[in-house]
This record gives sequence, structure tokens and C-alpha cells, in this order.
Amino acid sequence: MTAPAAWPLRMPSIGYRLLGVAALCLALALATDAFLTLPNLLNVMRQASLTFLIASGLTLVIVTAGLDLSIGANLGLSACFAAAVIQASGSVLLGAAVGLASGIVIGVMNGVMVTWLGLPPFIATFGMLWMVYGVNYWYMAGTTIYDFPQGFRNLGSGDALGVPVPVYLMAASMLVGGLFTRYTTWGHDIYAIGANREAARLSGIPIRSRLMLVYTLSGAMAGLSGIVYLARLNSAEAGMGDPLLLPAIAAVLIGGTSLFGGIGTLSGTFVGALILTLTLNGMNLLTIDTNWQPLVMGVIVLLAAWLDASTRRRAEARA
Amino acid sequence: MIDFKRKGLAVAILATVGMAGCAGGGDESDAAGEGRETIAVFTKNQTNPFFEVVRTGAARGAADMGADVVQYIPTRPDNIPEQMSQIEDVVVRRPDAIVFTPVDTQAMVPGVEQVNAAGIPVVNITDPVLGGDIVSFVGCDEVTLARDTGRYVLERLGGAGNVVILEGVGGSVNSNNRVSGFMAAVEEFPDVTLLASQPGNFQRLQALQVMENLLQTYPEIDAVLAANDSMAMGAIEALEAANRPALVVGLNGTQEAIDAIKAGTLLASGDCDGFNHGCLGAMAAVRHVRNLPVPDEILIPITVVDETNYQPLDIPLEERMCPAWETFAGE
Amino acid sequence: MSRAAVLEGGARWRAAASRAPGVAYLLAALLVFFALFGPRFASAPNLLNIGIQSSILLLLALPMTLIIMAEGLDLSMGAVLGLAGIVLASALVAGYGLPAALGAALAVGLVFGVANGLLVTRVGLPPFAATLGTLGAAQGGALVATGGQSVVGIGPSLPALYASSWLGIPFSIWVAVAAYGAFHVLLYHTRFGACVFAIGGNRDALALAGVRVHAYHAAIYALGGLMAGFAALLLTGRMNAGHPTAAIGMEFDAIAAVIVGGTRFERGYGGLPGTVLGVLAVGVLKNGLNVLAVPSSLQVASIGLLLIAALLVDSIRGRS
Amino acid sequence: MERAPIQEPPARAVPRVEMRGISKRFPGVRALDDVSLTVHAGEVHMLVGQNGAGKSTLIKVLCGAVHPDSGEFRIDGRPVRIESAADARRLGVAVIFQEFSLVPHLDIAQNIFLGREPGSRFPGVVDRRRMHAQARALLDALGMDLDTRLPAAELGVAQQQMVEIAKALSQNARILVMDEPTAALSDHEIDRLFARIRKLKQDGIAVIYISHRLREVFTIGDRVTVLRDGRHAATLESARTDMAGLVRLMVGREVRTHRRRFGESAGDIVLEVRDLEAENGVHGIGLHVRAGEIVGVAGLVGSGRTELARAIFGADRVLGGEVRLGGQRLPGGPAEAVARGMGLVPEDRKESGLALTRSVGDNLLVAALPRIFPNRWYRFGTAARIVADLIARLQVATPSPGRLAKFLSGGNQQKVVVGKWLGAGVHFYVFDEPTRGIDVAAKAEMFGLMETLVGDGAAVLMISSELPEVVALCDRAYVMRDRTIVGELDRRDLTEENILKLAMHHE
Repeated sequence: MTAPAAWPLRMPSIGYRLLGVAALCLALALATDAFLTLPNLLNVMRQASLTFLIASGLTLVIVTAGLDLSIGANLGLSACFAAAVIQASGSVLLGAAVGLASGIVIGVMNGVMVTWLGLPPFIATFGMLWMVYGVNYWYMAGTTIYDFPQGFRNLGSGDALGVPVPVYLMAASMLVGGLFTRYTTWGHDIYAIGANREAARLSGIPIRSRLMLVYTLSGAMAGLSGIVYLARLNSAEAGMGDPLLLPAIAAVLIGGTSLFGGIGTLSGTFVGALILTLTLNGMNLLTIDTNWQPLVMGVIVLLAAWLDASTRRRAEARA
Repeated sequence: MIDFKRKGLAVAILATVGMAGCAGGGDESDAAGEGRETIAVFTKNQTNPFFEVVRTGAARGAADMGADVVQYIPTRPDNIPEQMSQIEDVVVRRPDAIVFTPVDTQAMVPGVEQVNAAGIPVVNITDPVLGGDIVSFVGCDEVTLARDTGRYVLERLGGAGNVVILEGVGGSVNSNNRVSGFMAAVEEFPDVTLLASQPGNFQRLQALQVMENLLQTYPEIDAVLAANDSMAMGAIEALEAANRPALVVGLNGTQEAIDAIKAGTLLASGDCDGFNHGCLGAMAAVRHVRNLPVPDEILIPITVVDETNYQPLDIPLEERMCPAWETFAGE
Repeated sequence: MSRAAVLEGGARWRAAASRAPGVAYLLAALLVFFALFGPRFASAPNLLNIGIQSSILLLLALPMTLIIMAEGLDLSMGAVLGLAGIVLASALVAGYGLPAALGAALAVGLVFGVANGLLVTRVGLPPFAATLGTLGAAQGGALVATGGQSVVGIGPSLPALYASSWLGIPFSIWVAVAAYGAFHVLLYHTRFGACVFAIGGNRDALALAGVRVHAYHAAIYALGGLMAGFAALLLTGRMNAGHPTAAIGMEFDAIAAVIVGGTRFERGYGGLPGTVLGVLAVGVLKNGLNVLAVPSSLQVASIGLLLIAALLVDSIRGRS
Repeated sequence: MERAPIQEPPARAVPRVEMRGISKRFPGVRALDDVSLTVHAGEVHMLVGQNGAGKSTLIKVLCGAVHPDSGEFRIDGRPVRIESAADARRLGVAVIFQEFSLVPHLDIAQNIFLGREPGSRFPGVVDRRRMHAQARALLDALGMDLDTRLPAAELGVAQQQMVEIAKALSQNARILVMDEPTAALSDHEIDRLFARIRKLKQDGIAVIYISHRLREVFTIGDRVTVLRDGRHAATLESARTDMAGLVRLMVGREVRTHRRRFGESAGDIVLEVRDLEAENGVHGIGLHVRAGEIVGVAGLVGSGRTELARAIFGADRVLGGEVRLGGQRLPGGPAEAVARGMGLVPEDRKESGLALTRSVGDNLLVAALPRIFPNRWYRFGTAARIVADLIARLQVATPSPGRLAKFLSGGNQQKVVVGKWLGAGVHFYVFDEPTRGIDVAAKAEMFGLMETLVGDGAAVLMISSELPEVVALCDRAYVMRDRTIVGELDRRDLTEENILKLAMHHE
């Protein structure tokens, strides 16, 4: 009933989720020989890592009871800017810097709208989504930018020591993000804001600067993901981020982060991304019609939400 | 390699800020001189490079004949209700003719009927719209396009081997036609095994992920038949990452595909030149307005572009010229 | 305690004006701008076009207003609309009459609406997660049922109905007007409407008044599903076909229209007239930019700009 | 009693309401313990007791909002079950709640008839004309001159209170429960209300009336029941008791109004406020607090006490004037106020004091993080030590620091709110209604805590609607009316009468 020394725990039902992952793995291993092979598992890790990278910044935003619908569009624009700069200058570093910077700029603009202008995050970031697409459509004018140096492409599709590079990126951002959320007072402030914004404000937490930080981080992670996706796809086009938004939100929700704020972890989001990827991977391996994918994803989101709702209710009944 | 003559990032960022200021600045065509026809060009989205080629071709074709074009693209890619709204809006504006690519061959029929009712001539390009009255259809037979391309790669395989097909958006007419063309080619070779045929939604990322998974399932894949070039490129990424060489073909003959053919990563791309769709579509529209004869159907010849014959296509888009009307629309 | 206690007629009008959402002013500005610079923008056929183009979105935005006032959200509406359209079209193709086909579409909508309502009220899921889940279910259902293809050959009855007009006003506008009227009566003149305000504004008060809060709360979502099913009539008529992905993303447009129209996620604040303004503002903007032949990329950006500007006006006025 | 003239004398008549052996536990608190209450038709039955004595819970049980763990009800002698608000309403129970049950964006008439709207010819459609006419009549009877089309959100506190009363009266109830109906009303309004209550009595309605103003027991009450710590202490006839007797019953054996030791000379001025004006309506505020002082702020509901606290703290936007803490001018905003050593214990701790879904430990540390971890690096060992220390110091009853705040009792929650300021090293505290909704024992602890704080050299500004607390605890007090300070009372003049004299209107 009492969990000693467990009080900073912010993740509901991680056990059940890992159980879900295990069950999925077991089912897939039984269903198809192709699943339990090292290349396939690495493959799953690579795809899950990429989903995690986009969803990680969003997780922090949702922990503050906010939302960032612009991450997909942001990813696309950052990738396109990075691509253009790499092609024009030949410098991968400069291109990556520009891509990251564009992600950050969009994040800052979201932050300004949500904090200083006091706009509701849902619509503010939805409006930003349209604006970013507008700029990107105009900038790209229906073209594709492609063909990058092999060294850069390894960032998305290469391996190091037998492990896909995005997995390192995922591990690094999870480590940094984990340290940030768990071992810095800023991280604790973010949870306080999400759990009760007014109480946090009256406790002297500078709400605006913390929210600015979170939206900026979300933009930065979208920008970073844009660069990694650029490297993976070896090309950039204006609409490339569009299909990535809903899976990112789904990964966050499946990972147990609450839209009401104050509850959620990056590791949960990774588990969410893993569950999502395993499911899609399994459906591909079993050559199930892709038309089933939205339905299956919907059911998983519902299951995860139901799991959290019922564990919370049980906890309250116990008290 | 495409030459990106762009204004640079600074302008892009400035434009974001100044967007409001210039929102009303697009009133060019009405100011244009009397007597110049205005052609409204409808394409499906602003993300697929193919349609940029079509738009450029249409602009060039119209310009060659001394007419103006106005482009209409749904704000959401391939959005049916939105293209319907744009048709309604354009009918109010009354251009002299419309060059039309439907976002959906079935669902846009009422749109064409509406244009018919308004008495504005419609030239249908690229994808056939399955109803309404059109002046002419400019495009190619996509089944043949895919069959020829498929045949090409299977011959290169020596008529035997394991292949996979990457489909487009499940259920779309483009995808169906192209896949059935590929299938027809596969059936011509009894020693070719079709391992799988999976949708990649015409998207590079999805094709990449599908290909990664297929590589796990099937230890031996000799060729990939992708329903467009973006997916072919995605498949190549997956194959290279897994270090599993295979012959890959795509469709559309985009600049990227040609560069890949030059680099030797892509075997071939079946091309039915989008530039010519635009050119001839616009020309047909202007000709119809000027009461010049226009055939019911202009089929653009199909080329399977490989390392031997890519040169005519390998010039920057803005330098390409429209063919003479008589080249394809004879007599 | 010496507050002005009685509102006179004039004061009521002024109060109403001060409560008008910022989008009202933007809409007025857009209308003036396009009327001045848009060729034939102010012509009757074009204004009717705006009405036709806004009608489907309005059918979704009306129930969305109630859902948001009740501190909820329905992301599944676009997908349910798509699925209901498939069912409607398939029923027509199978030779059923229009009433039966519409009934089937309404039933599909209702099933999803009730499911949303139960998931939110009984199972206690957050509305965002619950309706994201049913979004997947509806969209997947539509895709699996059709294999992604359009459903065509729906016969002449629905297209004829859709193309009909009365007093020079097209069918879809009449439907939208009737739907608005029905929702207006529902929200402002019935117990159900009072419950909508109370569920968002003071749920405990409603419970203490002996009202079955859960039932009413679930009913709001059911209504949302029902309207999505009903909107399939217009969408299918408009396309002369059913298409599984035709309405994807429309729920976000509806939510944006509602919020821009002044309705908020908290305290049961909001109303239907603002939603109409929000729907029309987006409709007028898109139409006007098309009439002006503004490049599509600029149109895309303008939509974002409009949403943010409308909220900004509200936010600034709220502070002063 | 016209309705039952042939029955036995009232005292032995079948009571209108009988509640027997009602018990109810909440997490951490025994809210009601075997409480019984009997009320007759035509009787005004007063229910008194300290905050946390169980009055509100008892009422919630009666109206179906809370399900008792045990106990039974009889109405007119018949055993009944009250499972829901709908049951209660059907049985003729109407309640005027202390926490307003109005819906902000419905108009007055809609609020009055919420859930009982008069129908029209069309099913489900409300006959608005009839509804507004009936609402008009109800308001007229209460002497209220309000437009029934005004939304509740635009009403002042007193107006809301009157609408609540109209709402309850409109139900033609046989049992009318009033939970502190006069808390926000002026004398004039109270007179009208009492006239109305006497009329209801004549009509044979049973009235249960909860009040903190003990005088009302004698002006309007027939009998009085005293609750103490969730138990039934006594039921008496109003005429046979007096104020002192009631207080004795409410408090327990010893008549222990908390007495502070005064005398030590106050220190330097810690807080000085000059001519403060804020967006929330407070204006012309001037006050100061010295180290070692507890300074009270009293006033009626709606006089601007909470708004004053928020303005000083910078929680609401300040329009003019200045707040100086330790001689330095505050730039405004809670973050700066906290950084300079000011802490606010807000009135509504669940809304703005605590994060209910976070643990006790997290809540205790939320304000202290910059002080404990100046280099921003959170060390769990240190955090756990500090939390354990705070829990011990404040004697927070929690099984572990990981317990979610929402599972604590009100008193313990309040301790956590205070605790977060202890950890933050604050030296000036604003307590806004520090004893609201907590039990007697916790109250005493809270007072002890405040004394310790000032004993250690801190300064306290205490806002309270409990006049005895202000009198007992404060060195000085400011009195507010109409969102400004209308007077200051020093130790010698600090009596309830003087406060009320300043706080009330005298037109």
C-alpha cells in the first residue's frame, strides 16, 4: 500500500505496459520466424527510436497540461531548411544547425503564444501548424531535395557497433531528458505546473519561463528529428512530417502521460513508441492489410487509457 | 542535381512575418491584358514533385500560346471536399478553361459536372475523371506504363527471381492501375515469384519502413517494383542500409529518379512525362478556347528511363520546353 | 453590492457586442476586404458557394461546441463522418432507399457517439484519448470496408436532393440553417441545453439538482456522433460517392472554428453564434483567397494566421 | 402547523425529519460519528458547531450528495432511502449550499429552475416566459431587483447568495436546509430573509439552519443542535440556552479560546503596503506588518480580503501603489515575492494551494527547490531528508511522503501548504482563512504553528472570517469593506463588536 521512497514516481502502470510489450513480442515470435531475429529487433529499435525522438518533446509539453500540434509541420520545415543549406553550402554541420534553429524558432513562437499572449495551446499550435506548412509549401514549391553525403545519412540509417545510430540518439536524449526531468529542479517545476498550474504559480515557480522552455524543447526535438529523418530518408519534401504527428501523440498517450498534466515520463513514451512500432512491425511481418493499422492503433490507445483510468480508480478505492 | 536558386532562409523567415501584408497581392491575372486567356490549373497537392512538374509544364504551355495560368491546389494534400470548393470558387471567377487533375477519379465527378454546367471547358490531365464532359484527356495508360517498366526489370533479372511490389495509397485508381500493370508483367514470367505486395502510400518513409520489414521476412529479394519514384527511393534506402542489393524500379521519371539512375542505385523509372501532361493540357485548353481542333485523347508515349536514355529528361525543370503541339497530337 | 442590477435593452446589446468573439471583427474585415478586391466575391452565386462550402463543417462544429462547453473534445468526428458516408453510399448502391440509407448512416454515427460518451463518462477516459481511439476505429473500419476505394454508383436520388434548391437557396444551406435552428433551440431553450452549460460550468450543481449528469454528458457525445452521421448526407451528396478518407482532419477544423468562435474548454463558456462566425471566417477566407487566386502556400499560411489572430484579439480584449 | 392540528402537541408529533445514527468516514477523517437529528414541521432548527464539526457533511447526507456508511432516515415517520440528489428532491428536501451551486453562464431564471425547468407544449422545450415570470415572483418576494436574464457569472456574492435562496424556495420544499445563508448578506437583506423564513415556518416547512453567527440562534431559531468533532453534542431549545453555553458545547469541556501571549515588542517593519490598487478591485490599501507580529485582516464575505492577499503577493495584477518587503520594493509576481521571502497560504487550498495529484513530498518541496538546490541539481537524498523533517515538524499524518495529497484530510493538507513555505525559508506569511474546513485539533495546531513562526521572528498577515480567531490571535487587525481598508484596530480595541461595526454598512 505504501511505496517507501517511491514518492517521485510519476509513471502509472509501467509494469502493465512492459507486460504488454512482452506479450506482443511473444505473440510475434510465435507467429513469425522473421520477428525474433537480430536484424529485425534492431529494425524495430530504429523505428521506435525515431518515433520517440519526435514524441519526447511533446511528452514534456503534455506533462505541463499543454499540447503541441505543430511538431509534424515543424519537423518537415526543419528538415527542408537543413537539406537546402547542406546542398547549398556542402556543410552538414551548418545544415544541421539551421534545421535545429528553425525547430527552436517555431518552438519559441509557440511558447510566446501560449505564455505571453495566453492563447490556448491546442489552437495556437494548430494555427502554427498551418503557418509552418504555408512557409514550407512556398519554400519547397513542390520539389524534393535529396542526395546527401554518406556520413550524414549514417545519422539516420547507419549503424555503429552493430546498433542503429538513431538508437544512440534515443538513448542520449532519454538520458539527458531523464536527468532533466528527474534530477533538476526545472524538471520538478514542470510536473508541478502540469499538476496544478495555479498552485505552482503561487508557489513562486516562474510559469512563463518554464513553459517557454518546454515549448522550445519540443520545437528543438522536432527540429532534431527533422534532421534525423532527413538523414534516414536521404531527402526532404514539404509534407514529410504530416504522417508523423498522430503516431507521436499516440506514443505519448500509450506511454501513460496524462493530458490533464503532471503525470508522465519519457521512458513511458519510449515504451509507447515501442508498443506502436512492434504492432506495426508485426502487422507488416504478418502481411496484414495496412488498412487495419488505424483501427489497431485506436484500440491500443483506448486500452492504455483504460489501464490508467482503472489503476487510478483502484488506487483511490484503496485510500 | 536540381539547382536550388532560392532566395535563402532569411527571406523565408521574413516572409513568415510579412505573410499578412502580401495576402492580398495575388490579383495578377485580372490585370492582365485583354484577349489573353486565363487557364485555371488544378493539381492534387503541393508535396508531390510530380505535380510541380505538371504545373510548370502547364505554365510553360500556356505561356507559349500567349495565355495565363492560375494554379489551384488544395491546402490539405489530396483533399476531396476542398478541391470541390475550389472548383465552385473558380466557377465564380470564370476562367476561359480549366486544366484538371482530380484528387479522386470518382468523387470529383460532381465537380466536373458543375464546371460543365457553367459552360467552362475542361481538359482532364494525368488521372482520368470518370464522368462529366471533358474536351480532352491528356495522360498515359498507367497500366501499360507499369507493365512495361515491370517487364523491363524482370527481363534484367533474367526472367527468374523473387520480387516485391510497393503499392501506392490503397484503393486509389493510380495505385490500382499501376499495381495491376506490375502484376501483368509478373504473370508473363513463370519463374518470377511475387513475395508480397504492400502499400507504401506513395510515401518515401512508409515505403522505407515497409521495405525494412519485408527484408526481415524474406531472406531473398531480387527486385522491387515501386508504384512511384519516392517509394523506390525509400526502398533503396532500406536495401542499402541492410546491405542487400536488389534491382529497383519506380514510376514517374522524377528528377530524383534520374539522378539515382545516373548514380546506379535505381535501375529504371517508367516515365510518362508530367511536364508534357501540363504542356499539352494547357495547350489543348487554349486551343479549344480559340476554336482550334483538339483530339479527345492525347496519350503521352511511355518511356522506361534507364542509364541509356535519361538525357532528354535531365535538364532543369525551368529550362525545359514544351514540345510542339503536333508532336503528340498529330494531324 | 451597489452593482447595476437591471440591464436595459440597449445595454443588453452592448453587452452582447462586448461578448462577441474577436473573430467577428476579423470576419467583417475579411468580407470588406474581399468585397473590395475580389472580383465577383460579393456576387450571389459566390456567397452561396461560401454557404455550401461551410455547411458540412458547421454540422460538425455545432455539436462540437456543446462537447467543448462540457469540457470535452471529439477527435473522431471526421473519421465517423467518413465511415457513415461509406455506409450511406453502400446502402444506396445496394438499392435501399435514401431514408433507409440515411438511417444507417445515422445509426453508425450514433453508435460511435454513444461509444465516445460511455468511454468518457462510464469508463472515465480522458476525452482526447477516448476519441483518438474511436477515430482510429472509425477510420480503420472505413478503410477496411472499402479497401480505400470510393464507393460509387449511388444512384440519382441523393445527388438530385443535394443539387436541389428552394427559393434559390441550395439544399445544403437549408440543412445547415435548419441544423443551426435545431441546435439553437436545443442549447438555449431546453433542459438539455441548460445541462450542457451546467456540465461545463458547475457539474456538482447539476448533480445536486437531481439530474442524471452522466446520461446528459454521454448524450452530448452521442449527439456529436449523430451529427457526424447526418453530415454524411451532405458529403456523399457533394461527392456523388462515398470515400473513406474524404473527411479526415475535419474534426480539427471544427474544433478550431469552435474555439475561434469564443467557446472555451472551461466553465461552460461559449455559444453557437460564435461557432457560426468561426466556421464562416474560415470559409470566407478560403473562398476569398481562391477568388483572388492567391497561391496555395499563402492560403495555407493564412488559415494559421487567421486562427492565431482571432485568438489574439480575444486575449487582448480579455485583458483590457 | 395548520396541516396537523388534530395531532398531538408539536413536541411529540411525528417529526418531519429524523436522522438516526448517521456515520461517515472520509479518508483520514471520521466526519460523522453516530449523529442523530430530529426536526419538526414548522420548526427552525439551528445547527451549530465549529468548522469541521460535521455540519456540512450531515447536510450533504440529507440531500443525497454523500452516502453515509451507516444510519437511517425517516420523513414524516416513514423510513426512506436517500441514494441520490434526485431522491432527496423527490422527498421534498431543498438545500442552500455554502459553496455556491450556480452555473456561471446560465441566467438567474435558468439557475433557479435548473433540472426543473417548466415545460412548454413542445416536449423538452422550456417555457422561458413562464420560467422568467416565476423567477421574477420569487425574487420579488425576497425584495430583489435583479434582471432574471443576467448570467450568474455577473452577479456579486450577495446576489448569488440570494439567487441560491430563491432557488431553494422555488422547490416548494417541505424540508429546507440553509447552510450559512447570511454569510454574505447585509443587515437589510438578512431582515428580508428572516421575514421569509418566518413565513415558511407558518406554512409548516421544517427549516434546518446552519450558522456561525450564534446570535442568529436566538433571533430565528426554535431549537439548536450542536455538533462537535463529528459527534452530536447537544440539542437544546433556543430559549433555554445562552451564547456562553453554546460556545462551551461547541468547543468542548474547557472554554479554551486560544490565547496568545502578547507583550514582546514587535520588531522592524517587514511588509509595508502603500496605496495599493489591483486589477481584482482592491484599492487604496495601506498597511504594515512588523517582525514578530500577527496582523489580522477581517471583513465580511466579498469585502476583498482574499483579493488583498493576492494583490500583496502579486498573484493578481497590481495597477498602482507599492509593496515593500524588508524595505525593498517588490517588482510584482509570485515568483519574485517568494524569492524575497513571502509565502501565501491561499484560501482554497485544493484549487491553488496544493497539487492534489502529486505526493506530499513533492508538494512540500515545490516552493523550496531554488533554496534547497541552488545549483538546480535535485538530490533525492537531501529532498527525502527535508521532507521527512517537515513531516515530523508539522506532524502531518501521512503513511508516507509518497501519499498523494488528495488522500489527506483537510487539516493535514493545510499543514502541507504551510510546510512548503517553511522549507522555502519564508519570513513573511500571508494566511488566507487558515482554518477553513479543518477540524478543531488541526486548528489548534495551526495557531500554535503561527505563534511559533512569529516567535522565531517571522511576520504573519492573517485573513479570517472567524472573528474570534482574529481577536484571539492577532496583535492588530485591519478591517475591510468594499475592497478597501476602512479601519485599523490595535490590541486594546480588537473585539468582535468593533470589527463588525467597521465591517458592516451603516447607511
